[in-house]
Amino acid sequence: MTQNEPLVFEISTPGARAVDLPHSDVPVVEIDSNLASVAISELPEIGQLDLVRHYTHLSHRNFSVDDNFYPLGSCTMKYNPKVNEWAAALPGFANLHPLQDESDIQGALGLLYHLRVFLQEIAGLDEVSLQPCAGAHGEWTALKVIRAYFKDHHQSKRRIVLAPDTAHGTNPASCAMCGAGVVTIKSQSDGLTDLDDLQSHLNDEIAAVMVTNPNTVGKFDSHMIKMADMVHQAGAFLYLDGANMNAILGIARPGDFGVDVMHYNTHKTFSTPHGCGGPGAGPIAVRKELAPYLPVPQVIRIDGKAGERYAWDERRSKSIGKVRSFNGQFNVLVRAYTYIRACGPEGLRNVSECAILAANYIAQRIKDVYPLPYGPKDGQPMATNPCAHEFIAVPRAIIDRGVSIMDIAKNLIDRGFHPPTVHWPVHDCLMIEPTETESKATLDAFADSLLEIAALSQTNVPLLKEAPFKQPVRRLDEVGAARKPVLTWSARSGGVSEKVLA
Amino acid sequence: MTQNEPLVFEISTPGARAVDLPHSDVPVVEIDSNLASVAISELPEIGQLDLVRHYTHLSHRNFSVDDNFYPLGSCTMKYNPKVNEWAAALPGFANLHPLQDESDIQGALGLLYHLRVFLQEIAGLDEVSLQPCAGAHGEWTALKVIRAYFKDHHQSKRRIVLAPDTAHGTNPASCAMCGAGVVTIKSQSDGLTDLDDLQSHLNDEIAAVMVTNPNTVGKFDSHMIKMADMVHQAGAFLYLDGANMNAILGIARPGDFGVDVMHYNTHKTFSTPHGCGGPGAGPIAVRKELAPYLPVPQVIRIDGKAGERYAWDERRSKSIGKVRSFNGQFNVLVRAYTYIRACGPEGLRNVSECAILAANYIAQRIKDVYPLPYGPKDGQPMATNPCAHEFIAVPRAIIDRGVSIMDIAKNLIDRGFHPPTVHWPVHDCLMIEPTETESKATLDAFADSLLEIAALSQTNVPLLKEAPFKQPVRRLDEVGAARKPVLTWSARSGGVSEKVLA
Amino acid sequence: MDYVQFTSQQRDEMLKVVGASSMDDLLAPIPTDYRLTEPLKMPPALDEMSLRADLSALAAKNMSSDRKVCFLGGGVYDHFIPTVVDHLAMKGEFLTAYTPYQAEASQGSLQAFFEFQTMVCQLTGMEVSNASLYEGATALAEAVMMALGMSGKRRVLVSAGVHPHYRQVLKTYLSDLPAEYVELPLKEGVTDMLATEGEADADTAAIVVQSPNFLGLIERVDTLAKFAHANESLCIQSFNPVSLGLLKHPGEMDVDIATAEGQPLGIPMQFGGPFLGLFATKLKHVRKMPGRLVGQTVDIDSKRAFCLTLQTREQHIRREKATSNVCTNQGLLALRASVYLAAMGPKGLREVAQLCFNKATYLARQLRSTGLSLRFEHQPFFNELLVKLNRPVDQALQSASDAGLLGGLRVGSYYPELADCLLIAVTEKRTKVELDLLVKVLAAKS
Amino acid sequence: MDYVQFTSQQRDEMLKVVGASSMDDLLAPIPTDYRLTEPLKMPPALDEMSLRADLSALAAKNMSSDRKVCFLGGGVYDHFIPTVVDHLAMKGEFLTAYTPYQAEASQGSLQAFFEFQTMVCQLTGMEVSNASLYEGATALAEAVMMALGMSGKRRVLVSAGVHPHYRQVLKTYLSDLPAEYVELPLKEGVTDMLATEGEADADTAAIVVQSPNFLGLIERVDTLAKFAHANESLCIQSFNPVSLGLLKHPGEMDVDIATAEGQPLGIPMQFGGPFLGLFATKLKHVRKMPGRLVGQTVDIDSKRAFCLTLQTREQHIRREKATSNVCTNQGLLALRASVYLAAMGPKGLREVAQLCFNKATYLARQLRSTGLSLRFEHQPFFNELLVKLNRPVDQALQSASDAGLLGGLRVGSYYPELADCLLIAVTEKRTKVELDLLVKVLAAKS
Ligand SMILES: Cc1ncc(COP(=O)(O)O)c(C=O)c1O
Ligand SMILES: Cc1ncc(COP(=O)(O)O)c(C=O)c1O
Repeated sequence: MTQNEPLVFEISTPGARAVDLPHSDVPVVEIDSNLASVAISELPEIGQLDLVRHYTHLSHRNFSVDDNFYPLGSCTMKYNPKVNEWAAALPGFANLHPLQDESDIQGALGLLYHLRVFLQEIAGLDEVSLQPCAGAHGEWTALKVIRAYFKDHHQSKRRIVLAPDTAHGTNPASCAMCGAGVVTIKSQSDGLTDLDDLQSHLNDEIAAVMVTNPNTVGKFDSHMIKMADMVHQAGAFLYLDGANMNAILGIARPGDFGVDVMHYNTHKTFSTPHGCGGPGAGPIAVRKELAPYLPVPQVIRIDGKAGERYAWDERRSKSIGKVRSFNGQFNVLVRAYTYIRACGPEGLRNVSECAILAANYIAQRIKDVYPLPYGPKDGQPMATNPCAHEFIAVPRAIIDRGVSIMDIAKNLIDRGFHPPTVHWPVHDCLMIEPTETESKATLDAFADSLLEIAALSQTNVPLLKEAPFKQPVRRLDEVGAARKPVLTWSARSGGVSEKVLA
Repeated sequence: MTQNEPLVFEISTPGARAVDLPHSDVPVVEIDSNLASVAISELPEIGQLDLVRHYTHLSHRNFSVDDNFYPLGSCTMKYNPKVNEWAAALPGFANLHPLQDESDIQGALGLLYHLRVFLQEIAGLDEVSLQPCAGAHGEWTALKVIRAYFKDHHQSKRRIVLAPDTAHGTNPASCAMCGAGVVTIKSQSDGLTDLDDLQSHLNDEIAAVMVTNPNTVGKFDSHMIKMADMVHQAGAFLYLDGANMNAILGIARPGDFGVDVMHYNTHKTFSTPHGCGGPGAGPIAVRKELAPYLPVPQVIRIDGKAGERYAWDERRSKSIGKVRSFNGQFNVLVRAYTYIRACGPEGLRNVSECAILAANYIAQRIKDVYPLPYGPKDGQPMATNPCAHEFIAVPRAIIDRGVSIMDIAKNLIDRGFHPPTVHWPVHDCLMIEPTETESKATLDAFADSLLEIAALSQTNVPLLKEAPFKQPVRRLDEVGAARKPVLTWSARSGGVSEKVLA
Repeated sequence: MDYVQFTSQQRDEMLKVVGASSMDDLLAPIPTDYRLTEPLKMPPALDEMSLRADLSALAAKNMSSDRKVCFLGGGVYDHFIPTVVDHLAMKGEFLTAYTPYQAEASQGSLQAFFEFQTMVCQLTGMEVSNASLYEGATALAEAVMMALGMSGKRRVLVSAGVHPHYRQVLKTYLSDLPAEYVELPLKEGVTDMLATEGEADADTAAIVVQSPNFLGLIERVDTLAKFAHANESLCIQSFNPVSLGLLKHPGEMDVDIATAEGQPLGIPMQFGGPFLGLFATKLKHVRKMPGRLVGQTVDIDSKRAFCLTLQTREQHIRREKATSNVCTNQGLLALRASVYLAAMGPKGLREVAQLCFNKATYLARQLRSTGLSLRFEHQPFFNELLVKLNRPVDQALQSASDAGLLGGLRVGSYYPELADCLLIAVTEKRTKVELDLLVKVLAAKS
Repeated sequence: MDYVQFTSQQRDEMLKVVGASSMDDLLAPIPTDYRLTEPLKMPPALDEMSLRADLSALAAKNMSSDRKVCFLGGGVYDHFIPTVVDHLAMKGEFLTAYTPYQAEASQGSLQAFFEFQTMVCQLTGMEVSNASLYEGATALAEAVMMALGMSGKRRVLVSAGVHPHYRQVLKTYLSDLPAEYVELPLKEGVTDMLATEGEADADTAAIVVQSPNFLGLIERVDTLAKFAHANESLCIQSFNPVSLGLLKHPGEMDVDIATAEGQPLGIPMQFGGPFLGLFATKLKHVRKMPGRLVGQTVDIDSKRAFCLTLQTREQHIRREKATSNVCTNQGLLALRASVYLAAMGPKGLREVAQLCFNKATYLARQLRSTGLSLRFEHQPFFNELLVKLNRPVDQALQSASDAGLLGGLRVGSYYPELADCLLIAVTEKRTKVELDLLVKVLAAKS
């Protein structure tokens, strides 16, 4: 673990090969020299065993859910069932070309159609598009849909989106990508939306209000219903960032509490693996007014005399068009389908209930030492003011002793835990999302570690500030990394790229 | 790495489940209470995520070829190609019942038949049986075959097997399992068989002479040809322990140099993975005189008018019978077939040549400090008295400084290498078998580590005796383990079994 | 199976600890009126055995490329994926990690992405690559957004040879922005140079080309780059990464932003996704680049180490001023492409490209020998052929299907003037026997 | 691809270092006369793509249980294997390690085997288990060898209900030893108790029984154990591990050595191997036990640790005096069975066994309702039924095959008197629909 793993380029040996290819069974032809590359590729050359070892070593230097608890707030790092991977690897899914004739892809279309219907039901909304690639892409797509609606309804001047100060960074960024302006609305000290502030911003230039609920501080916003009324009154749409859907599956449906449009993150809520950063999928669900504008293609069911069949609907005259090539993140959606079928309706509700229970349980165990700005009054149990599936702690006293949030994070790594999300949505916070798939023993061990770190902050601050000790590297110079970025390796300078941007 | 992983029983939680099963789609019936168990099973109860983590953690605490260099002498720890695993997992192989009708298993039979023919060709012998489960089982099977031959030829008193003092432990043990006596013959100081000693033991009670060639000290025994003559003259068979076949593939054939019968270890020579101890497979090859006695079933090809087909031959009147249930270690044999097809005849020869080269290269790099009892004269290069695919070093000077062979082994572990075989076939030796699949850089790094350890033995013996430092545990009390064996975990005594054998 | 590990007894214990008498106490913040009292309307939970039966049945209804021989291309290709790629890229330790926010805990993926960025640069001859975008079309759209943002100009000239999906996506991206989408016509199957020269002006942010283009033909990208640079516009190329085993790479042609669909690099066709957006540019543009970047640095003990860097470009820091909204990317696919590229090496990739080219050339020759012809006989191609048929395309495709072939792609819906043509993709996996069979089927009169 | 990583330049360098002018110098110890000058006669090397095509073609020629519904048993059963078992047991870190000789480097597998030994004891009610033998038949043979060795007696009484393969293997093992193999006849499908009592004597080393026996019937093992103990002989039972989810386990019946084929515990049928020999006995016999054993101990820092132990029983130390010749065992399969048992837990295993029993019972009932009957109607069974057909077995099996079923096992070659019977195995995977189809096929007159 503590040895450095060389870069793949540093173990490259000219002439080494990991894979062999067949001889040509047709005549070899030379490509026109005007078209051919003159450059000699610098790609690494490496034998198969060394290749296996290199990536095996990297895999052992990588924290994962399979390895241990990963309570990264807002990311829903739940268990990724192995049967999902089995399903995605089925040749009938993995080896399917995206442009095959409909008669050849009935299984794939059927799966997508069923998933679409499940997601409609979970949202309590009328139509789902499975096209978007991730949450942010879903946001952007949904905003495009809203924009198209207003253009179609001769309200082109509705170009502004309101979003709370605690909104995830993708919300304003997605607005900007659509050319929409973003105006921030305030949150109250209890974490809920400030309705007066909201009201003061509502006018006939507002296209949508974007909220997260449960919000990013881990509270279910009970103003939601009122808010929806206000937004609708003002002629705008209420958008739900569905990143936190893991808190309400089968308990409440966004469509029922006034949401008009939302996105899902399958890689959060529906257990599709996060793959060191992706892929995910970001299906969006909309009310029927918005449905005509959804992107193409849409998967549909056609009930004919010979039974049902599934098809692509490409010809939606009001559609915003395509948002990506082909058919969406299909093999991510296969995993989401597999998961939803495994859980069933009762299972989905149990997922959310247990996610909430797990968060409240950890919160309860640590809150005296890691105070919760949005939690119950001092000395009161969590049930008096429960969090949703995640919560925020701001350990001011520990910080005042000179231990930073980052110090706490690094100490957790050495104790075998991935740190929570830090410094977001408020500075100096830990945002803890345990998910429902952890065992009670793991939750207890994590809480114990946090308490131990807190105790050490009273006796041995220097030790806490030195950690981590057991990782391959510790405390990186991230400022230097950004100031003089080294973004590629180059042979010509002994391993450090010449391509340094001063 | 350095944290302890609890036992699976210690993370068991009553009521937890990793897997669910379908409801019965037929009526549930209760089994007769006289037949039913009254005991409540103590098997662990654990959720799926915790199960994944437990075995992931164990996998990270386990040295493997995928992780790094594993020069365990006599074990041929070569790379296990991933395509072999792909082949073995094909549903057409993995989901085949062993007792299906021949018409349903032509692919499997065809594969076995081709493998049989390949192994016959590599051995230069007339018929191969793929039945034995491992090398030792192959030895036992082959000795049974020899025994059956002599019974059939009215020479039942041939019950003694001669084997050199450097023979692997399975050789005498296999003899004993057949009721055969074993007499040890001496090796010369140059590692070759002492022909005079052999001659003095040859008589009409000798059934076979069992040799390993290249032998276990890593030398090709050039007496082999003479020895074969002597053995045949005495009316006995020459048996080759094929553990070291990785040294002569496509270079020389046992049948050509007088061997009558031999076993292979597919897990050594043909890259089938060692799986933390097994499975392997131990096909045997024999000269045609011995073929009638081979175990059943035998795979055969039948050329008919409608083309060839493959079949089981179960009715061999002189056969020793069955040596295991069903059809041999089929899915190990699939991997061996895959490997041989990947290599082809030139590849197989290159395998052995490079295995020899790698061994001589390491030997050359370390021999001044780790002297080779069977190597070239002082100061002479390896080529003047080369080793085969492995070699033995006895670092007397280092040992005299108080550093044991085991100390060297433990220091290698911390440097990322699996130790060589130790103390076998002679005391205080390292038996180093690099195999052909390592890169030169790895061989150099290993040699460098050995030299570094040797250097440290002159400056810091205590440090060497403390190692390993980077492993989850270090320097176990193995004597205590054998004196008071704790072989199972028991809940009733807080983790330590009551079932201690005093 | 909902994968919850709490037993009901533990659930009760935990409720007690948090001071709740039942789960409802914890749901209190959700107004009761809006709480569901009935289960969601969807089929009941499946145990794992039944689940696998359900999925197997769905998969079996698809005529995947293991059941029919695939001559479909159009941006997604049936390349060979070495076993070792699957084995390594699917390791649970990679699969179940997320974005490496905490560098100490994630050196493995950070190093893999740093290597990925480097390999993309080695492949393309560009100076800097990000750590992945969603897929080919959105990567191209992001490149155009970057060009618009950097230049302050409005016009985007897009070759009609760019993948129709990509053009459609680009239009969606541009639709509400102060930008003008101008399509450059094709002449003899490739971008009309005269028309391009005419359209390019001082307000042109970028010229966008794909090579090999959607019709399989190799574009004169270097000339287009010159046109672009003459107007201080950027030249953006969408490329096929496998083609770079043979063809001039974007760097050699002075392309400013090179983007691609990375699917050919060891990623299964999987019905169109998840795929991999490649994005590389010149170093001077790095601070305008979308997507995550991994940089090399040192740790407190001066050891080499890797971390996410230049994050001030990104949405979680810059919010509406970010260079893009992308957050979750395609990390695992980037890792997979890295393993593929490292497994192939320069020689392997060259061999793959050469095999594709040999086989495409052979197919063209055999088709000609039966009297059929390529639609644009005098244009160079790489691995895709646009063939003019002498019978209705649907009929020919039906015959191909009957012979066990996915015979190729209709292009009529994208290019009505080419409704009588079939776009046929050939990879290193196609054998002479398969090629000959296709020729036989296509040459048949009915 | 021979997986050699040396380049030809490195090969030359290395030859130089060892003082060789060519490879031949290193082959010098092999007399030139015996060195091959021609390549071996076998087909040329295959690149990976061609290799996969070759293997795929071979696999496709097999009618595996994913293509036909499997009612075959006879010691190998088509049980459900949870996905997680495959995933974990195939991790490269387990697959490519060997016997854990160096404890510090192999705590992972050592702990896994210690857990395996414990789970086998929990399953069987025995006191000690080894870390695996080859498979069911050889495990049974080793048990008999142990009984002979321990007792110094000669006679081995073997029930004719023991799997015919196992009996054949046992005969092979005993053939050259001072031992007498005596077969105990069956009565109404189970071991004849009277005959057994008559055969058992002071020179009897062991009574060997299988339960459920080869005909699927449950034996009265406890009575046989009493007969054995009355003569100071050992009682050896070969069991089906899945049946212990429901049935009395060997420990409860005072069995002395319990052995089994571990295949039902998450191991694919894979045409008969590799499988897993289970071997458990009483603690007092541990030093006579064959096979590797892992023990718990402490390290120098008093941490709990695991190592191979009681190695003085083994061939590498004791040579011809060893308790067995086994060296390479079935480690990976032991690991796999452990993962399976841990995944199932006591309740899961019970459910599997109960489902098998429900379905077998249902099948029996349905068969009876069509007029067919079990050959031994009054004997208890677990998951296998011996059915008397009213038409030739081959004909019935052909009809089953035509209906997509592997209908069952012929037993006539093992038990000529049962040539009109079919042995049908039922696992939790068989659905009511499949059972009904089989009934329909078997009940049909032709
Ligand atoms: C609250 C919230 N919104 C939006 C997103 C963006 O989703 P994605 O990363 O799938 O693009 C995230 C992701 O972290 C999030 O936590
Ligand atoms: C020289 C030699 N002979 C025989 C054997 C026994 O082979 P197996 O372990 O396959 O039973 C070995 C295995 O280590 C060996 O090295």
